[in-house]
Amino acid sequence: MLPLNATVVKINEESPSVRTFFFDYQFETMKAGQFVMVWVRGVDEIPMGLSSKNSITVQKVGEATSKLFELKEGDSFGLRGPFGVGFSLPSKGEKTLVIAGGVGAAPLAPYAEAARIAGSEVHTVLGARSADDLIFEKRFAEAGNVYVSTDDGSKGTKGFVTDVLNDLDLSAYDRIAVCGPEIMMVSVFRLLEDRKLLEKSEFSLHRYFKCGIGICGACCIDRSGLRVCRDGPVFSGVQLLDSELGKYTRDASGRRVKI
Amino acid sequence: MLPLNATVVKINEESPSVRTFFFDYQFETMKAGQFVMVWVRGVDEIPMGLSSKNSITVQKVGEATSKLFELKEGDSFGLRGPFGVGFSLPSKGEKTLVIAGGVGAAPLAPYAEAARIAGSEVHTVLGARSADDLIFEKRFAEAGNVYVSTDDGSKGTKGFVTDVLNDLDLSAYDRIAVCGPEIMMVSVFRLLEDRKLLEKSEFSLHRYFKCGIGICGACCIDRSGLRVCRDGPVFSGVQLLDSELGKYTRDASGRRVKI
Amino acid sequence: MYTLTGLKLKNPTILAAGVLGTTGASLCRVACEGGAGAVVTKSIGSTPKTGHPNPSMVKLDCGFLNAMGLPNPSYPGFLQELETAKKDSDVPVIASIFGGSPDEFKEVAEGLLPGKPDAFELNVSCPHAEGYGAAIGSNPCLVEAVTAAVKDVVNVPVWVKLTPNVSDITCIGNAAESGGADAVVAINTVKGMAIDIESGYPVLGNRSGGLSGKAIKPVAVKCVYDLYTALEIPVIGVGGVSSWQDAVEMMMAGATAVQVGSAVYDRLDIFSEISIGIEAFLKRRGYSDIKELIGLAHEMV
Amino acid sequence: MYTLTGLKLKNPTILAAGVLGTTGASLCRVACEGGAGAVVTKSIGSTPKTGHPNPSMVKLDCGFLNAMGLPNPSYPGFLQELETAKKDSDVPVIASIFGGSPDEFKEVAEGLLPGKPDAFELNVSCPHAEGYGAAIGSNPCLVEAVTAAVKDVVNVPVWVKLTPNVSDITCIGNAAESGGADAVVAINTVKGMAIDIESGYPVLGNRSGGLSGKAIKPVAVKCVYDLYTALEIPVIGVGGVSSWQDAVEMMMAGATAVQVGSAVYDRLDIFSEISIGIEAFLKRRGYSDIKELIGLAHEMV
Repeated sequence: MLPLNATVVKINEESPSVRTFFFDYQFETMKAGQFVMVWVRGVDEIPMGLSSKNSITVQKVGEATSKLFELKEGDSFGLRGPFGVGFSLPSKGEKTLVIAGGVGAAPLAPYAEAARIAGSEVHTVLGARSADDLIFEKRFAEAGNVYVSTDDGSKGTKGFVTDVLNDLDLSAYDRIAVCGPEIMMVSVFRLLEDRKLLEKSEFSLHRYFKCGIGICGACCIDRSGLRVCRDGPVFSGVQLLDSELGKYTRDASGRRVKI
Repeated sequence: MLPLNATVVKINEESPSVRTFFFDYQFETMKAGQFVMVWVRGVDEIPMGLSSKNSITVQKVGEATSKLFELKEGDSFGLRGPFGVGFSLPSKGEKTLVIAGGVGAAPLAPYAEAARIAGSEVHTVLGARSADDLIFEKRFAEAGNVYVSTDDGSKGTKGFVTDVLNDLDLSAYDRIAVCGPEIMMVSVFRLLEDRKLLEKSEFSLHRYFKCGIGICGACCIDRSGLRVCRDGPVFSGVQLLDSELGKYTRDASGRRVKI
Repeated sequence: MYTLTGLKLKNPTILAAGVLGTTGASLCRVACEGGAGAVVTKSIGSTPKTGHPNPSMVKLDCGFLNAMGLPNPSYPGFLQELETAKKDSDVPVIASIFGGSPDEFKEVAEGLLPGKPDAFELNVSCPHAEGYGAAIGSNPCLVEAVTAAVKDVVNVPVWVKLTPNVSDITCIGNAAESGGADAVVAINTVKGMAIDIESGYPVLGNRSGGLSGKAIKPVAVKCVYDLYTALEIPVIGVGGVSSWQDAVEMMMAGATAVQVGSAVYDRLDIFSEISIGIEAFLKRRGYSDIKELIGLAHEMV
Repeated sequence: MYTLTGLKLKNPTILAAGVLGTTGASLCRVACEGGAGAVVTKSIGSTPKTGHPNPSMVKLDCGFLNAMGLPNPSYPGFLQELETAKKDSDVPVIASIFGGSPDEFKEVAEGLLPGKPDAFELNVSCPHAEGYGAAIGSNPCLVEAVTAAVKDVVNVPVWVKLTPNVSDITCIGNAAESGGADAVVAINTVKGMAIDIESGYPVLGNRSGGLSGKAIKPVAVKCVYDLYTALEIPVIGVGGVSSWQDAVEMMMAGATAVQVGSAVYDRLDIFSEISIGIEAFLKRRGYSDIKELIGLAHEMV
């Protein structure tokens, strides 16, 4: 499928470095955790988790995202997707724990909403560097309880999401969905591994994508060889046992880079 | 579509020069008058009207048909189709006249049967050189009355189908379907034109086909430019007014050849 | 009205050579019922040819494979068809011609002049006719010589239709331009083959042939894009165009007009449909002139 | 067991270069879960390359268009991946390599030897990498020199992967054979391009790229057919193979084995599926050996 032409209809400033771009196309079949390839014409095409059926939520980190930040309402970009495997929805009556760090909240906000609609009790642990960097706190709050942590203590628990997790009865949850910086995810992973909760947990991974559709193999992870763009980006904790998670990633040339 | 592989399951000798080859594939959607491209591998591919959902009825006239005549049960050939526009079926209660000359009976036998099943009263004028050359007389008889003519008078009226037609009240028929040698069809055409019955009549034309699927234009007729393989091979009498019918045809190079 | 190498076209869609172009009546039908802005005839040579045995064309999953083998009644036999097309089609009629040498091309062109074709298209690109077509079209010297030979004897525009089955199509395009071509047409079919696995026989009577249709559109777009950069003369885009979107893409790559071939399989009025679609696109996107599309992709960096 | 240039394959399906071949783990997965009889790595060069900007691959109506730009970690960086593949895949692992000169090819081949690849595949056919790939692969002299240079320093089979973007692929195949190639692999992608008509931008980051998938199967079959006639060494068929029927067709055209690339998009176990399909076909049609299929179309006249 060639990229479709998406026009920006609204821009929300979520934090000093994060904006949500709403566009004029609805990905009706989107599952939370799936991504789109966002084509900033003339620059690059980058994967981005959908933060709703018609939005992406972007942190300014490089050339393509900087160009995205220059877009105004009425401007357009290319979009392909939705691609990949999203988070599994809970069944009615199940308890769901959402663990979101930084812009990792983007794919988890629609997940929390969908889980709630599916009849699940949803709790969210939302972490960020400081109060200003908390993303989608309101959306998570509308879906259920929210436990906030900030590195600087400007809101909620001072520290990391794991500090909040240590105080929760994690065994009470039927599903645990995690997305955030890899260093945070690997801490959560270890904690859940210790508590023998990996089978209930899912993690959304970020790797360098080239084709984005499961052919080129640039985003395969060790040791399973699973493709993040196609077999993921959401993997069960069990799939990530004995994996490269938290250890290394590969750059655009395929060289291993320590995390 | 690539040719499908058809295996001969039965061969019927219809006359000294005409055989029916039944094959192991049913063209379920076939309309009487539609044709298939019969690929005699290593030799040629020729158009042939379907004489039933799973048969073609072939007169030995050239290299490809001679090779076909060498086939035995269990042998196979290639088949593409069904292609083109067939005869229009009558509605219940309508009267249908079938006019068949020689091997032109092949596409008309399934038509007579289908017309009868549709609830039409079916009469057939069946002509041939001699009694031995009459094709499908039994099938036509099972569908309704049959009037036979033979050039040599060995059966039925001595003479041509037009001699039989002169004795019939043609205005009593709602539909008239014609197929046979072009010289016979043009006689019928003139007779029906005189009686102002062209609007009720349909003729199945034979022209040299190359592609068989309406692209190359080798089989286009004058002056309409209609493609015999795609817009035909069955045309209404009105479509053939002021046409090349009975005057000339084009050979494989596109040169006009008088009929 | 739309001008192409001096010809006036009511729209930028043209019937491609070898498609519905055997008879004058057929060409008229494509113009009148189909809505083509111009029509190109079947390729005509110096002597009657019956072409390759059938199957001569098959539909594949993606596109069509054909090896007609340049069947044609020769220029004397085709004159009356050309006259019919000129008389009744009300659009420019371009005579496609082929030959095995500059002299033979010249002979055929001169032979068809009494039929008053509006332009000639030189077929130096048919991929499956020994000694003709691509046998000439992959040799820049021959392409230049053939083009110059025809230009020398006619005073109507001469288009040269190129084969993609070369290492560098721009080098052939340059040769045509040097020979005096008024436009190039890109592309003819891509060499291809299909085998019937039940019997082991190649499906085409000629064993192999040329691929057309959707499968080759990206190949054609690339060739047009490269030729637009390399040449001064207009490029006419052909190869897999089956929608107005395809036509716009071809024009953005650099095509001044498009030819439509295999897509007549879907519907004869594909020409009207494309031309209406382009107009609507221009309006929606606020372009004031179709010319703004031509080569647009080259500016987007 | 199936023998190809001395390698033992459990079936005649091979993962094509540039597909799921960036990491050792991925290659193992294709072999073990996918059922491939052998795997070819991503093309490796002498220095790390990040490749072209994205989009680097898009799905079209018919097939795929890509311009990866030979991203690779260089041979030192790839050695550990090669070792993983060799250790865990349990099938022959063929190292695809590229370079800009015979010496660079030699350097890369020697650099990968410690990883003990079962064979080398020389990429002289990538259509969108300046100075590499087809820039070499359309020049018979360079192809011969590159092949000879690698043959000179390795004692495992050397395959040469050919580009279809030339006037006559057999001439390049002959050059590879003269250089000592143990097999040729045909074909790499066909030059192509797509334009986003909403913006006018070429869709690929590299503007143009190579076409793969269903669209090019007839082109590949024709190249394999011609190479089978022209060469003594085996031809490995690749290009649009996505079913057992395609594989059989390719073998009837003359392929000793087939490579599968883009079709992994549909399902990873396409290799098992093809191999099971071929076995069933052989049984149904009464062939006693798969070798009876190879080149069968040449005998049907």
